[in-house]
Amino acid sequence: MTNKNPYIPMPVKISRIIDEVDTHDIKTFRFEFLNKEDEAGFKYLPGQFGELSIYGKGESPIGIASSPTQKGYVEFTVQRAGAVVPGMVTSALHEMEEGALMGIRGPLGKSWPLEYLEGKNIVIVGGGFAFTTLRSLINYMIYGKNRERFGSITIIYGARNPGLLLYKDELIEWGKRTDLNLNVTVDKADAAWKGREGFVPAVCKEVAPGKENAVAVICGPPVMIRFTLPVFFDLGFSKANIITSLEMRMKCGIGKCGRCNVGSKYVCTDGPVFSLAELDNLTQEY
Amino acid sequence: MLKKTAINKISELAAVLMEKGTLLAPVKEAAGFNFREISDAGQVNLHFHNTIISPKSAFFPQMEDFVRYQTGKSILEAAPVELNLKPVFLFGVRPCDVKSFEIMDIHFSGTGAVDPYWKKRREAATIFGHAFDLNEAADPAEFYHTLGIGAADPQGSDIFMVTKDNDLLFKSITPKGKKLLEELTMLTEASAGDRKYFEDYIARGHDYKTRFASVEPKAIATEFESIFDNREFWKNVSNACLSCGVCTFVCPTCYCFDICDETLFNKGTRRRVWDACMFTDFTLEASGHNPRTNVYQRLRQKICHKYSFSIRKYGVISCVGCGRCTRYCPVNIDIFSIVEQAVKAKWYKRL
Amino acid sequence: MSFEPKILGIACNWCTYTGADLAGTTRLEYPQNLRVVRVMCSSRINPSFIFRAFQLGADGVLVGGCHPGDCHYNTGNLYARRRLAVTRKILEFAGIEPGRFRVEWISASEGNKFAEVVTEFTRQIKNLGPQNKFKISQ
Amino acid sequence: MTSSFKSIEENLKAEAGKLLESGRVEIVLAYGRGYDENHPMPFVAKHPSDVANMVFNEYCIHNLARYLVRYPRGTKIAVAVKAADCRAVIQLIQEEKIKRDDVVFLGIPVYGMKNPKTGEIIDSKTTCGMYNPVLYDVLLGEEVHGQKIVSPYDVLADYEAMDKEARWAFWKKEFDRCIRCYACRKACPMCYCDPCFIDQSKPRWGDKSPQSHGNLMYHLTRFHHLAGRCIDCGECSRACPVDIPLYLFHKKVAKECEEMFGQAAGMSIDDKPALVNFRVDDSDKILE
Repeated sequence: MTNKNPYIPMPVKISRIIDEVDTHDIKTFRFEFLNKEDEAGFKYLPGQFGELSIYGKGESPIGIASSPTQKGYVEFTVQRAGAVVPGMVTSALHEMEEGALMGIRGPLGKSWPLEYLEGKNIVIVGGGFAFTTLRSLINYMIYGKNRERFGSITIIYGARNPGLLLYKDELIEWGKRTDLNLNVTVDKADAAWKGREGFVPAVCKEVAPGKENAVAVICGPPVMIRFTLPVFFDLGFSKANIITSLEMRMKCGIGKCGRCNVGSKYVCTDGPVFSLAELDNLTQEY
Repeated sequence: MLKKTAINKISELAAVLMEKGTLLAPVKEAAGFNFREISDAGQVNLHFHNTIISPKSAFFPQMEDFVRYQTGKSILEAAPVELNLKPVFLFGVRPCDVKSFEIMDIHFSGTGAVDPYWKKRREAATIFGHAFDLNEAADPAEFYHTLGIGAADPQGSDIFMVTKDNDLLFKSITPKGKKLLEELTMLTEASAGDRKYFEDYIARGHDYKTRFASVEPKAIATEFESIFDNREFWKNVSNACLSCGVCTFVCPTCYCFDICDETLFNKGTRRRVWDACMFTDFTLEASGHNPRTNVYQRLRQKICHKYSFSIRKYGVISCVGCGRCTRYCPVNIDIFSIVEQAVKAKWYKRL
Repeated sequence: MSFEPKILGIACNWCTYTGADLAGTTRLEYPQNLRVVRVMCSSRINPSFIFRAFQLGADGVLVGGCHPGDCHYNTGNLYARRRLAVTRKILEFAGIEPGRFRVEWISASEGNKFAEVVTEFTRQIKNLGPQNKFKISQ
Repeated sequence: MTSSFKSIEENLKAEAGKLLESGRVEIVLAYGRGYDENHPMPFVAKHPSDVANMVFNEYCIHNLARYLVRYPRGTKIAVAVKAADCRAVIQLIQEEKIKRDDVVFLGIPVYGMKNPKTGEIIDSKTTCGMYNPVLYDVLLGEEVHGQKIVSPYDVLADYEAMDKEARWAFWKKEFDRCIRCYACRKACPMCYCDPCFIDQSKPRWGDKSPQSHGNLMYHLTRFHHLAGRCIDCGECSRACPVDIPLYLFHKKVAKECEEMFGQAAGMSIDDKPALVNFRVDDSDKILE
C-alpha cells in the first residue's frame, strides 16, 4: 500500500453475516474484496485490525477475526456499540445485509508476536466479545503444518452465559482435537449447558498452565483482566510473557491523527498488541 | 544570491507571484493577522509581528477533503478528492514557524505511513522566511530563543527575507529558492553593503533574547516522565485551564485531527478536521470508556506530548516557542512556565 | 413560474394536529405548501429544529399548539410560549424576517382557523419571497 | 480614576486566609500571578499559605464562577466575584448546580477593569455595567458610588438600527470567522452541559468542520441556550481568539428577555430562570 492513499478505503462485499449470540448484538461479517490487487495487498497476521468504513457513517477500528490461513475473505466480529455513545458505524453495519458493499482500510497495527510465540507453550485466555483476534490466532496456529511450530496450546474462554459464546461451531471442532486443551466456561450455566461453570480467573487457577517456556495471551473485559493477571503472576509468568491487546479510540489507524497516543506510543501503529512489560513502560492512560 | 526591492513595491512582487501560482501571505483582519490566499496584491501586509493561526494551515488546513460520496449509493461511486496544486508561495513566515514545518515533516512524511496531503502540499510550496524585526522588543509570550531558534534563522526557508530600512532583502537558501529568485526579474541586485547587513542581521538574530534563559531540551523529557504521575503538580497547573481548543488550534506543531463524514442533502464528504486533545470527547470510546476525563489529564497530555513523548518518539521537542498558545489562552496559561515548573518539580513538594 | 414556498409546520398532537385533521375531513381548502410534523406538545420543540429547518431550505416555519390553559400536559405550551418568543427574537436579530416564523394556538375543533392561518401564512411567505439567508446551498 | 486594586488585593488575601484557616471553605477561587503583570490567572488556593500568591489588578477580568461546577457537589468554596461574576454564581444557584450554603461570595466592588488584549475598559461595553456585586458575604472594598451608570444595552443601538439585510451580512461575516475552538462555551460560566449539543452524534446538529452552516447552528443555539441565563460577563468574547463580538448577541437576547419576562438573569437567588418558568398571564404579544 505504499503508493496508495492510506486514508481511502478499499471496496468489499459482505458475503456472509453470522449472528453469533442470543442477544443478536454481535455478528461476524465476512468480506470479499472487489479488487484482486486489494486482496493480494491485504496481507495480515492474527492480532491486526482494520478500519471498517461506511461512507456517511464513519469508520470503526475492529480486530480481524479470521486467520490469514482462511483464503479469499476476511472476517470481523462486531458488537453493536451504543450504550453511552451512539456507535454510528457498528449500528449501520448491523443493519446491512449480505451482498452489500462497503469499505475496509488495513491491515493496521502490530500482530500477536508470532515469532516470539514459536516453539513455546501457548496459553490463550479470552473473555466475552474480546475473543475475536484470539480466534484468529488459534485458527492460525492449528492450521496444517503451523501446529508443529508451537508447543502445547491451552485455551480458556469464558462468556457470561452459553448463549453469549462466540464461534460455537468452531468451539465444538476444537474440542474434538487432541492437540488442544480447550476449556470453555460460562459465568452462569443454563439447563442445557454441560460444560464448566465459573469465572475465567477461577478456571485459570484450576487449569494452572505451567510457566515453563510458556506465554499467556489474554484478551477480555477490564474486570476479567484485573482478576486474571494475579493468577498468572502466582503461576510464575513474567510480565514479558503475558501479552494483551489494548483498546483505544482510533481514527486514522496509521499513526497520524494523534488520538490513540499513550505516552510516546501510538496504539494504532505500536500496538494494539503489547506485553505487560511494555505496558509498564507506558503512561497509565488507556 | 541576494536581491532586493523597496518595501513599498511589495505588491508588485505579490502580483508576479500570483501569476506564477497561489500566494499565501499575511493579511490584516479584524482580530489580527492571518495567512490567507491573496486575491488582491495590495492585501499583502508585512507590518505584523506574527499571525494568529500558524502557517501550518498552508500544508495541514483545518479541513482537508478526502472523498466525496452520496448516501444510498455504492462505495464504487465515491470519488477521492485529488489535490491538483498550482505552485504555492508561502510568504512571510517567521523563523520559529519555519522550524515547525521541519518538526511536522517528521510526523507526517518522515516516519511510518506517508500522509499524501501533507507531502503534496509541502512539495508544491516555496517558503519565504521573514526575520523578526530585531529593533522591536520581543513579545512577552514568545520563547523560541530558549529552544535554540534564532529570530533571524534562515534554515528551512527556500528564500529568506530581511528588512533593511525601506528595502526588503531576499536571499536564496535552497536550489528551489535560487531558481525562483532568478526568475523574479523585478528584484534588483543587492550591493556588498546589503550582503554584509544581511549576514550581520542573521548573526544578531541569535542574540535576540526572548523572555527565558536557555534550558537543556534533552533533560526535559526525563523530568516530565518523572512527574507524569505527580497528580498534585498537574492539578495545580491546570486549575485555571478551561479545556478549550485555542492553544492547539493556533499551535504550529499540533497535528491531531478527526476524520468526519459530513453529509447534507445526501451528498457528503469524508474529510479530516482539526481536533484537540483538550476536548472532553477526544478520547471517548464507543464503549463509553474515556481514559482522560479530567482537565488535568488533558493538559498533561498536551504538554507531555510536546515536551516528552515527542522527544522519545521523534527526537525533537514538538514546540517552537512562537508563544501563540500563551498569547491566545483565555486564562493566560503559559506553557513555558509549566515547563519551567516541571524542571524544578524535583524540589516541588506540595501537600 | 410563481414562487411556491416550502413551509414547515410543527403541530402539537392534541390540538393543532387534530385541528388540521378536521380541516381535512371537512374538506376545507388551504395551500399545499405546508408539510406538517407532529410532536406531542409544542414544548417539545427544540429551537434548533427551527434553525435547522431554515438551514435545510424552509421558507417559513409555523408552530401550532393548544390554546394557553388547554395544554394536554397542563403547562407545556406556557413554557413553549416563552421559549419560542426567544427563538423569534434570535431569528430577528440574526437578520431573518420575523414574519417567517409564527406560533399559533389552534384547538382540535378549529379546523377553520387552521385553514385560515395556513392560507394567510402562505400568502405572507409568498410575499416575503424565498429564504436564502440560512439556507445551505446544495 | 480607578478602584484601589491594591487594597482589594490585601483584603482578598486576608479574607481568603481566614476562611481557609478556619476550615469554613476548602477552596478559594481567586486570581494569581500569570507570566507577567498584565496576564494574571485564575488561581485556586487550598492552603492558608497559598494566599500569598494571590493578586488583584485591573486585568483580573476572568469570571471565576466558571470553575464552581468543576468541583464535586457539596465542596465548600469561596469565590472572588465582581458584579457580573456574582450574578453568574446566583444564576448557578437558581439552576441548582450549587447550593447557597456551599459558596462564600467574596464580593469585589470595582470599575475600570481592562481587557489585556486591547487595553480598553470593559465596564459596560462587554460586561453588565454594574460595579457592585448584588450579593456578597464579605465585601473586599468600598462600594462604588458616583460612577456614571451606563446601560449595558447602549452598545446595541447601532446594531438594532441596522436593517435586517445589514444585520445578516454582519453576523454571517462574524460567524464565518469562527474556528470552532469552543473557547466561548468553555469560558462561559453557564455552559456546563455534558455533552454539549454540538458534540452529539445522534442527532448531529452541526458538522465539526468550521463551515458557515455549522457555525451558525452552533452560535444561534448557544445564544438560545443562554437566553434568560446569560449574565453578560463578556467572557465568551474575550476568550475568542478571532474576536467575534458574541457579547452583542448575548446582550440583545438578555435585553429582550428582560423586557418580555420582567427579569434579568442572576439578580436574586429566589428567582427561577426565565425560560424554565412561566406566568399564566404571559402575553401572546411576545410572539408577535
